[in-house]
Amino acid sequence: MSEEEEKKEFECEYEYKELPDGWWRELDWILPGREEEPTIYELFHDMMIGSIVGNPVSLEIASKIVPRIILIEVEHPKRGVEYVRVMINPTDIKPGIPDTEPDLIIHMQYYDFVRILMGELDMMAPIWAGNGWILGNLTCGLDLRDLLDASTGNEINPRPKMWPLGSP
Amino acid sequence: MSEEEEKKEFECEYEYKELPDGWWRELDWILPGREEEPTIYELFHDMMIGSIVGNPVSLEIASKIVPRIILIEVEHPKRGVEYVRVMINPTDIKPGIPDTEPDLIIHMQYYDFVRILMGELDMMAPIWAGNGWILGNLTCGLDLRDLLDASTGNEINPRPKMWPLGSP
Amino acid sequence: MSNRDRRAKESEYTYELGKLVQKFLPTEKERLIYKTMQKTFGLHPMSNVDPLMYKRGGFHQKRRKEEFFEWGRKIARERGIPSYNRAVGIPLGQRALEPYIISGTDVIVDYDDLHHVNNAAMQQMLDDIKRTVIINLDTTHRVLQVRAGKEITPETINLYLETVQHTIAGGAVAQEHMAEIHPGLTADAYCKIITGNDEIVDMIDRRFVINIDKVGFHPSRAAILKRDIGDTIYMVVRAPTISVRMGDGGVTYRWAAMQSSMAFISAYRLTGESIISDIAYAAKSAQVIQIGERTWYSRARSQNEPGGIPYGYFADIQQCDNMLPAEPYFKIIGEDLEEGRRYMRNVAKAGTILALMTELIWYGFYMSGGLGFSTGVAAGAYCGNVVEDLLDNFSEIQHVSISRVKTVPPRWTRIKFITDMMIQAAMETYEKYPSLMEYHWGGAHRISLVGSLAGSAAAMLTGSPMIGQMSMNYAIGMLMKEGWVRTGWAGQEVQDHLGLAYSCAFRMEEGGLIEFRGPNTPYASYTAGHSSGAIGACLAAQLGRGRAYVCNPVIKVAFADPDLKFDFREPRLAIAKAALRQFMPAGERDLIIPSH
Amino acid sequence: MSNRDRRAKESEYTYELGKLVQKFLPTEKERLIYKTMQKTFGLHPMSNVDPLMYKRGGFHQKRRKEEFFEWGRKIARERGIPSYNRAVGIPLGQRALEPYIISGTDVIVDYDDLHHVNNAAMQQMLDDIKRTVIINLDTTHRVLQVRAGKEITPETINLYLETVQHTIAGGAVAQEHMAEIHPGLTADAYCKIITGNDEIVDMIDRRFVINIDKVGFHPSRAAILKRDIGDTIYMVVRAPTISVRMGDGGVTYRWAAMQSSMAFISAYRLTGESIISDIAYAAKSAQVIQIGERTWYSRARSQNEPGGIPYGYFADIQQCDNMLPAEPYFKIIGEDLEEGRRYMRNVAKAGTILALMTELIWYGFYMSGGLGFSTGVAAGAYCGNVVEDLLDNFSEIQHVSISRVKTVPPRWTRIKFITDMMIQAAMETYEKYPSLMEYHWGGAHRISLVGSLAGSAAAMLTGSPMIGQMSMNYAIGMLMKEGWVRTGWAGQEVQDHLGLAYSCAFRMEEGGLIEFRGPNTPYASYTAGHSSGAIGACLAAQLGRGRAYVCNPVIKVAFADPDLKFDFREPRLAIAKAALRQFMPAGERDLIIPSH
Repeated sequence: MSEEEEKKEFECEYEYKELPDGWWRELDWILPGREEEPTIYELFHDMMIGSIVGNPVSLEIASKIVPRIILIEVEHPKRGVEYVRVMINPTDIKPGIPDTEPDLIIHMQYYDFVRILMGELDMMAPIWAGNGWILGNLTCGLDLRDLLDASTGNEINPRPKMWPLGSP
Repeated sequence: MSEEEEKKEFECEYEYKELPDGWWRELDWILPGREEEPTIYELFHDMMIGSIVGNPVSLEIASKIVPRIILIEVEHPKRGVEYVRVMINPTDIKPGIPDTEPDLIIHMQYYDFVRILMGELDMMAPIWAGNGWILGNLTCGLDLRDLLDASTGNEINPRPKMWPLGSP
Repeated sequence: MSNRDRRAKESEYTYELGKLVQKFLPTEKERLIYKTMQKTFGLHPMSNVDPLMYKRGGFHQKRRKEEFFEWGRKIARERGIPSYNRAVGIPLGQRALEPYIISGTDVIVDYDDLHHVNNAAMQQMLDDIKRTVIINLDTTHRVLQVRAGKEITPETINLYLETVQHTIAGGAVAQEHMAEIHPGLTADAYCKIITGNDEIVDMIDRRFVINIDKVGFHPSRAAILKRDIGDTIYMVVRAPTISVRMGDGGVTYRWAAMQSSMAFISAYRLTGESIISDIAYAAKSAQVIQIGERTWYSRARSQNEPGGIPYGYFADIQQCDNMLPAEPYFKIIGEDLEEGRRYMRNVAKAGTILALMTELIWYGFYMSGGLGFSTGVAAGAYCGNVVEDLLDNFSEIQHVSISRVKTVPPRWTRIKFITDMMIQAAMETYEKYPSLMEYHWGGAHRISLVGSLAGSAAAMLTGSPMIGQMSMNYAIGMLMKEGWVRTGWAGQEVQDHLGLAYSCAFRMEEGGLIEFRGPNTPYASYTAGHSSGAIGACLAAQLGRGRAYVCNPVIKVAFADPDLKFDFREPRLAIAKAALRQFMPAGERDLIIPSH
Repeated sequence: MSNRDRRAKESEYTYELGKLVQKFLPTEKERLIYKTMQKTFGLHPMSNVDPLMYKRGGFHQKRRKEEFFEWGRKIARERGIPSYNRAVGIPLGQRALEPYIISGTDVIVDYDDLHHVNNAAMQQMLDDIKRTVIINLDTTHRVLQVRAGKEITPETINLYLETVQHTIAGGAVAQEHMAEIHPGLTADAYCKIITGNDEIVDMIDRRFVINIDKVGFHPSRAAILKRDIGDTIYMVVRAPTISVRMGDGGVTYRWAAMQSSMAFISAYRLTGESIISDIAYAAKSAQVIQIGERTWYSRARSQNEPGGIPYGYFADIQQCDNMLPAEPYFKIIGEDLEEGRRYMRNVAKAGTILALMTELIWYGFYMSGGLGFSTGVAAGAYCGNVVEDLLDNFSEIQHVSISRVKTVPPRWTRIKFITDMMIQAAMETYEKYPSLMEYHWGGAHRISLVGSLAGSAAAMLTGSPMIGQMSMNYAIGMLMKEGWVRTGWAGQEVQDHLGLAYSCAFRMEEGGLIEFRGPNTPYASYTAGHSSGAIGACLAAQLGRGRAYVCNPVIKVAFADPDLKFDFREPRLAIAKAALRQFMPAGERDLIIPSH
């Protein structure tokens, strides 16, 4: 491999992009009647009810997961930072930051996260690209990712042996 | 041995002393008629004739010795420096410095040298004591010393094997 | 759900891994660690209790200890001074004196067999490195042409090479007055040519060449090595093992200089002191590659001793990756987990050499006098399949994480989360397996192991040794200062390690490339276990970039030489063989001493 | 007699020693040199021609060369790479490959048997030095009393000493997790106590003591040694030979520190890291006597390697003078030539160790890679009875010169003439014996030999090593720059030696005592052959003063230990034995390698 080819190998392929107005109306799991672009809380809330809960694979995964608090922070280009806190099992979704230390914090651009929920972008892509970060107990991240993969109909990655599904 | 004893071990025992006026009249090998204290040339000349030549041991030694020029420099407390140049075989004694490089130079106090010729002082004593020096082919020195020892009736030191008598 | 409810559930955050893990036993049972720990201790590897404690038979449970006991008595009888004596000190063997499984093999050995003084292969590994020096012949050839008006032809080069085999073994060529060495004592001494030019290779007597195409490199690697070495002719000198055993590594380049100069004088019929001076200078100093530099004064050691070997050279000395295609790991692990694992396993295998050379030999033996503690730290790298298990899992984590992304940029901010993930996985493994905790009984074991693996994994993904180093520093800082061991042995040992806050500061490297640093770098943490991690990062970064060597293609080729006594491609096999007392080293003196 | 006559006779000044000496054949025939050279060359030792030249049978004239030839072929066959090969280089053996008579013995050996790689005793001599370190126990005992509240009794000291025999051999005492060493590999490792206090000696198990009264010192020396060591308790540590063969001398003090600290922890049941730290510090660093310091950067070597050993320590390591009464040599030589000769002969015997350690091992092997040249330079010191012959004669010269005087003050101006005398005698000997010139075929041989002897002789007369050093510098400068070799190998080798004009300048010593200088002193001449002269001066000065040690009484006693593998009292016998392949060294690995 030439040196130029090698260099190219490491160039970034992720690209940030915003979505056209009304994008949420195209998604079947968004609760009907959302006039405005949903907040991150609304978005996650709708996905949980409209997509995850109705999916038997997701449900099975969720049932095995131990209680963990995940805080998702997103930056919206106009509305600024929004928070949603999530507990998968037992299910609990609330806006704002939790009053106890979360197990995992995921920080991203609003539209990146939307595209992840839409199954258009892998959850890792913006992270690898440096346009976001993850902090804390990564197992929760794997749990969440499996859940999202199941709900968007993507194939679920086999879990590394050292982290059996739902393990701490 | 205590440290003090050790220290003493290395203290100097040689002592310089001048001789009383007329000392030369007591010596049987000084040519008769010397009114004044002999110069070093006169002294050596007289010893050669009056002592060495008449002594069979000296003669035997002298006959084995290869030609070498020895320059003797003495410092007289009143007369200053005097020189005598000596060749033992063939015998040749002259005042002053030679016109060619001597094999050996012996530098001493006049009275020390006299005392050596008298057999009262070992030729090495003033040298060890730092009141004189020797420079050059030391074999000639051994030869000369043997000669003087023989003439004063002292025992001749056996010659180290590596220097057979008369060898260069 | 009220806040009160939620809080109640959050209390479950405090969990007990030991209990929890019982739920996942079927999964755990498939792990290498499970199997190895079970074999090692003969017990359920997650048990917190050893029911055989105090009933294991004391030191008699191990053949080696019994042998030592007998010998101790015999020696005391013969010399009249007591020697090894089990009557002093604490009694051994109330706990299990666990056997050691050499990773990736079925060989089970006693722990004592892995002590460097008891293991001839480890000694030969060290000696083979110490006795190697590489001389560039181009300069000398130019001096011969310009200064002495000699023609350089394939014939003269071959004559020279034949002559230098004689001189390097201690034979005289130019003067009758030289004492010669019994060639049986130096049968491992020789010189060989390395060049990237196929024509030159064809012209030189094949016995004197390390042919890059024929010493086991993957063709894609061989091509890179040949391209980068080019037309230059290097000569690898192997001084006899006995010379470095009598003296030290600093003898080697002097030995090489003297004996190769004499061969030049003889082969080219040189006379005239000024020409010989020039030849000697060219052969001795101009473009000579020593394996190790002198270490700084407080640890003063000569050239070619392990403390002065740059990390990049260590990474090139090991040859475990030679058959891997020169493809970036990132690409491979995304596409093919099994192939990715093969890369990881070869890094693990290489770790055997890296850990032995730095942790056991340099820190343990040279710097600390060899108590027998660092035997364990180093063994962590090549025994019990622990590294294999963790790296297999890291491969999986990586495969999962990047299978749907196209890039892993070498930025700390992007790699940190996956490092976190790997550290956490490793820490949890220790927590789940009390037997593994017993197996890696020192904090330094665990910290260095996890740190090294995190560093290698990060470097492999990004192709950047600096990212690897940061990842390792972060992992160690995290484990030590925030995790397990703020104090205690491991905590004290690493008191000079970077604090977590500084783990990614560029300042610590002083702008130096990690490849050119070494155990000799004064400002770096020199705790046992940290050097092999840094080397692992360099090596992993090479695989990450899909290159054929880390730092120096000539070093890489020099140690691919199949005539070396120690096999740098299969270090574990050599170590295992030596543990079974079946490894024959060089440098023995039987020919000049009474039969015994 | 006219001037003309005299001039004619002066032309006889130009003489030919070769011819002249025929006159004195009966005397010459009594010299040791005559006999040895005759035996060595099988010819009249003063012959200028070798009628057997080209008819001596080439390399076949020596059994060793034939053996090497066979082995070279065997190795080439077995490994497929040529090895030792008499087909390259100049043909050997057209001249005499002369046998070497070990001075003071009847043993005749081949030159090659004196190559350090072929001679196991030389290796053991080096290893025995490298593996020794001395720890003062007083500090540690105080720490134990004050910091740990422990009582120190004869019982605890004996328990400690029993324990440390176990740890020093590689046994574990405080932790189960330590790998242990096969005691058969370390059977030469032990620790022993040195003290000047008879009561302490009586209380300690005699197996653990080097009893100054019982290891062969003349009672007058033993008394001085005991007085000067006093009540202090030192522990001599002998790390196993295999440890310095695997690593280097720098391993020794770390080995000693680690293993002795573990023994303290065990014997005194210590816990608590801060106390253990203090103990470790006391055992490792406080009042530890290393045999050698680190060498400076351009020659970087660790502690306990030969380059860093002070001259005074070398002089104390040799034990050839132990049975001489502690009487000033000046007194003895004046009174009794034979007894004076005995002193000189013991200095000559000591020279074996000094020349081997500095010229062969340090300059030849460590610094130059061991071509086989310095074998000859060192052999000059202990072969062919040359030193003996010259020193016998020097004794005579001294006896003659001072038999009627009472004092030899240590002043250069007073000692110069006798130095002149000795230089001249030695130069003339070479001139008279073409065979000796052939035997000491290099300028460096002759210069270093004459320089050393002149230095020793002067120091012995005066008791001043500085005078000895001046005398040596003067002799070397005289021989080289004014006498034989302004150019040529020896001339070039000594290009950095002091010019004659500076030979007595105090500046060159920088005010440093010669005893504390060493081959490591940057500003000193470091040419082959000059170090052993400086050491000889230190040793001779000790005899000149009638003392019992040169620099350090503890070093002196430590190497009088009869359990050492190499006999520092009879070095020539050990070397000769090894040349005959009858010397069994320590550090062999047979127990852990296949039978071979």
